[in-house]
Amino acid sequence: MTVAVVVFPGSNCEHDVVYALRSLGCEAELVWHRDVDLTAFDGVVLPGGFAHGDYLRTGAIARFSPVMAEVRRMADEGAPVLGICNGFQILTEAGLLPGVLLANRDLRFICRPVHLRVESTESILTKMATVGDVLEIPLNSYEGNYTADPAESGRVLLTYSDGAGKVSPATNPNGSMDNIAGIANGAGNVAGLMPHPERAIESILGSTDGRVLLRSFAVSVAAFAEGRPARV
Amino acid sequence: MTDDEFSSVVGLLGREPKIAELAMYSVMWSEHCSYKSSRPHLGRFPTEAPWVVVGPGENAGVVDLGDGWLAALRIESHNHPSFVEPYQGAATGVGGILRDVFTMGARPIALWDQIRFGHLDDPHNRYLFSGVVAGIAGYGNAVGVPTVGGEVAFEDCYRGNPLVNVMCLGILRADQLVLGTAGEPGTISVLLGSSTGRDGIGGASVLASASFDEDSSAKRPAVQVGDPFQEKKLIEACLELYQKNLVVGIQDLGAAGLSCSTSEPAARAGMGMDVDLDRVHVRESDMTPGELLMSESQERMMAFVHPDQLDEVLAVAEKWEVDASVVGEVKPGGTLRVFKDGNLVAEVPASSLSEDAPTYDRPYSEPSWLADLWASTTDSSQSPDIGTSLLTMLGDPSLGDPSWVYQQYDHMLFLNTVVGPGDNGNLLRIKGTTKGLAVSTDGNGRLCYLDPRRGAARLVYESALNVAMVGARPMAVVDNLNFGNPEKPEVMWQFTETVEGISQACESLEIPVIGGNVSFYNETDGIDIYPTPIVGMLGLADPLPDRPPRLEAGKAGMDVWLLGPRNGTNLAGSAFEKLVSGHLGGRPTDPHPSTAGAVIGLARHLAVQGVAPVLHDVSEGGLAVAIAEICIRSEVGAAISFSDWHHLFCEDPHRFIAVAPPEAAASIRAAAHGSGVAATRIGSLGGSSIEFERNDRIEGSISLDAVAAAWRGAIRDRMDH
Amino acid sequence: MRATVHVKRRSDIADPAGTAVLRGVRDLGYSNVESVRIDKIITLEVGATDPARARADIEAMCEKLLANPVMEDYEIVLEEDGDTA
Amino acid sequence: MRATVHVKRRSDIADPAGTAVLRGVRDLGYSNVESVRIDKIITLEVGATDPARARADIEAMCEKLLANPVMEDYEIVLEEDGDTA
Ligand SMILES: Nc1ncnc2c1ncn2[C@@H]1O[C@H](COP(=O)(O)OP(=O)(O)O)[C@@H](O)[C@H]1O
Ligand SMILES: [Mg+2]
Repeated sequence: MTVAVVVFPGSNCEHDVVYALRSLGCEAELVWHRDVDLTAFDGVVLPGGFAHGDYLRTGAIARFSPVMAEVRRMADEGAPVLGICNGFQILTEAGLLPGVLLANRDLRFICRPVHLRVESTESILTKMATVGDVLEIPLNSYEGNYTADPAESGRVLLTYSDGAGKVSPATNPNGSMDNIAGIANGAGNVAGLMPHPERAIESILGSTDGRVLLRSFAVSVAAFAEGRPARV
Repeated sequence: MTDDEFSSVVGLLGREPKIAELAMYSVMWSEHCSYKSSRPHLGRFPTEAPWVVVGPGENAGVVDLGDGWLAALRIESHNHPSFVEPYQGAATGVGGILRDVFTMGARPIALWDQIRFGHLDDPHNRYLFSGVVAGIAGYGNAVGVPTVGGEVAFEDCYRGNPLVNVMCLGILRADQLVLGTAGEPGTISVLLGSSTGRDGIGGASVLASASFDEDSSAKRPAVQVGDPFQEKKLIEACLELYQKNLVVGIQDLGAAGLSCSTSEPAARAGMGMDVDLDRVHVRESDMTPGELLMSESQERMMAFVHPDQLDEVLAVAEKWEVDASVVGEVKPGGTLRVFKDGNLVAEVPASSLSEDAPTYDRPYSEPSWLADLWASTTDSSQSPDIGTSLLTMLGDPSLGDPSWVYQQYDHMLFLNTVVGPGDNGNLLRIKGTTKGLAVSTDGNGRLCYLDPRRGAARLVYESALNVAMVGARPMAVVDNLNFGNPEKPEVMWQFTETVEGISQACESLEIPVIGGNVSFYNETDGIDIYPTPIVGMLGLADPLPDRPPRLEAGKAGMDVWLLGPRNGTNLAGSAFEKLVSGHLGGRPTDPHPSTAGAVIGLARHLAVQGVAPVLHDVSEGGLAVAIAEICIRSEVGAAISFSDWHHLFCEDPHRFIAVAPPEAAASIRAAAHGSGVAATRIGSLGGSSIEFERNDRIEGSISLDAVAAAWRGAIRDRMDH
Repeated sequence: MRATVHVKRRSDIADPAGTAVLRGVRDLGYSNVESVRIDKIITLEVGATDPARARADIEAMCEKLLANPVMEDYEIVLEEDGDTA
Repeated sequence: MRATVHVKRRSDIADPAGTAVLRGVRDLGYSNVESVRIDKIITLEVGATDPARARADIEAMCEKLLANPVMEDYEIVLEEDGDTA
């Protein structure tokens, strides 16, 4: 079982994601955005960064990269698909997740650890966590302000909270609707979040709270790999 | 270009220069490119050590970290462009410093920014400050290189002339080192990256080599716009070229663009080159040869490649979606020939552009006002209110919490940042090894104004101490010398004194200077900035300490130790004098080389042994501010005893604080004794206020909440009103 | 042929940049400014093609790339060469 | 009264966003698109005032805040209430 980590021109967290997944025992490989065949993979991560410079709108151009047809196919087949930060933005642009990510309320880039409250465990990103868990994970984005039509905002996985798990306007770093930090589609196999779990996997770097999320993803990939027909 | 310089060109060529030739000489011989005022003095720096692989003169300095790893380091200023257009000026500064580092074959792994402005109460300074920070963030974050530290300071002298210095660190395997040489005859020059437009024509000569005055807007060249996306692709493409051994040499296009990136590599190889301007990929169709040669369009590199490998090089460029054009060929004989529309538009000795630039041994003399300044003191017999003074100081943007700045920078990318911004020095691990790299950048314009030699030397010691406090051995210095108008003898004197101070301190610590940058003409309407050298120090920690000291690691019940000389009373140039007394004068204390060495060694020992969870140097603001910073970050109060209030605010060098549990007392005393450094237990952590006691009487007490609020709001409240 | 696409943020979607500029102009003393919105205008030069085809192409580009229907509307204006300054 | 300010990057200034979008559009198969530029359009609603005064105010706002004179030109269009859709 291997995870494809997609590299768009302008991606920059791809090596960090591979490093983090491997350190959790999950095999991962970089895939260039012009590749059109992901049949060798059982899961995919769209990593953070600034795909295509984030020009026009974040994620807008990346969404048409050749690899995205395969990402869509995998999502349809039920494979775990995870978008982190810029990857989340690309998934919303592609319509694989609802909503959009606008510029932060204060129009400034935000790089700092934030507290997240786990709201649902029904997803490839949160299945190993417990509702109400509070995780400390770095946020690192300019366009992290999530907005959606409330009727279709998907399944909320994570919200911005304080250290005790209290969610309030005061704990909203960027203006996101209902403090939403991460969501999944109805089936739970496509998930996106703004904070970077791969930055919180070792205590020497400050926090290990990202492990439960990446482990959930790895376990989901393994389950999907087992359930699918043997490849040629 | 002066008349004399023009005559030299005529002498060199034996004829009047053509227009395009004149364009090339005027940018290459500008102050910014040729160092014509500073070169005679920079030879003073000690530059050698067994671990130096590449010293000053190349795009970046390179040192050996052992086990086949090298580090490349470089610092650069973008002061004038940032004043004209703060966002783009700072952004293109970041782009330029990155190119200097990946030109050497290194992957850039971290950036630092050293920025200085006029006071934030003036809306224009807020505009410049927020624009510069946004520009560094906008470029650095998007290009994908973390900005892990820096310094921000505010003084009136930077009002019309902000300082924006950026530093970049890269790492590489020893066999991937590339130099800026053109190679053998037959080598092909390939221009990679953005298309060439009229950006910044004459930027180097016009902007960075002259002063601002009333009509500087008329001199404005087209602003250069940074494209971090293009740079990111260029970095990845170049690193793939190096990895596949596809380049003979490579040179970035910075100031003086094509003129520099053709002539310098040819001169270094002792060769000439034919360049065809018709093949340059351009953004605007009607550019003259002079404009093409001078353009400072960003995100371009010139690679020198073997003809047999050209196709492979072009394939790598295409994969990364980087435009590439073959623009020239290396020729024997040392002549640079430039063609446009089939005509020979320039034919000059390649080396004459870089090596025959004039140098000026400009006159220098001690400023006439210096003696009076040294003699000027305030009456300090009266004890100030200690708590109020501390609040005033921590509430000043130069001493307050800089997180408003560094939280706009991605400082965590690559998963290397063990000690990030907001602490003493930074510590980055090198994954897959036992090694860590420690870095500190320091500047202090006031001290250097009062005494440039002492001030500059103290910066070297301060940086070295910062690096030692995260467990590293200081190993190399880069410097950025920001000065006023070098045509004034007192500015040249400040400059030569600074070079002397840095040199002496580096010699005493046996640390080489491996690179630097000079920025002159930092003046507005005839008023020069304080002489403001910035020192960047690199240190190696091997092995990486697993729990390096942190400011937030203090706990109630721990002892507070002062290590180093403890009875200084000199307040000259201190933050206390500036912010509380409103005075600038006196002469700062001379650093003491052997004490410096001992204190630095002790700090490193304590960090490596893990004896003290918190180490913090005593620098701007003195002991009182250093203690307050620990208390705020550790969220605990302190009780500190003192005998003379001057000791609390004095900024004398070679001192640091250690905070440790009482059980560690014997080890700390023993280590200090072994190093010959005085160790004094000055108090302990606990409670919810900071109390200063003399003869068992509390003479100043202030609640931690008040102190923390002042510190946190110093920048934030002024920017987010 | 030149196509100008005016990409407008839908009014129910927050406009942090517009809000910030509104605050900025009021700070400058222009208290009678009631609202500010910031939109994009994208100008494309398109090689010779018939206007109907061009409009269809531009519309397709808008639907796919130039605008995001979740938050934006768009308006296309086509100009023949030379029609404009 | 409504004021529309069209803020345009000066033509000698590089436009990385336009360049990236041009590549994106071409990748989508629209190879006859020759150039793309992206500018801003700022719409201000201004409370009752006379047109001359309003224009002077808006011009001052452009110089100070709305446009960056080092890199951008601007064009102001004033509309009386109700003039426009
Ligand atoms: N412009 C900046 N960019 C990034 N980090 C900064 C900046 N200014 C200050 N910092 C960080 O904040 C911390 C405190 O800065 P400073 O007060 O200058 O520390 P010190 O006095 O110990 O040198 C440092 O760790 C520094 O890296
Ligand atoms: Mg400092």
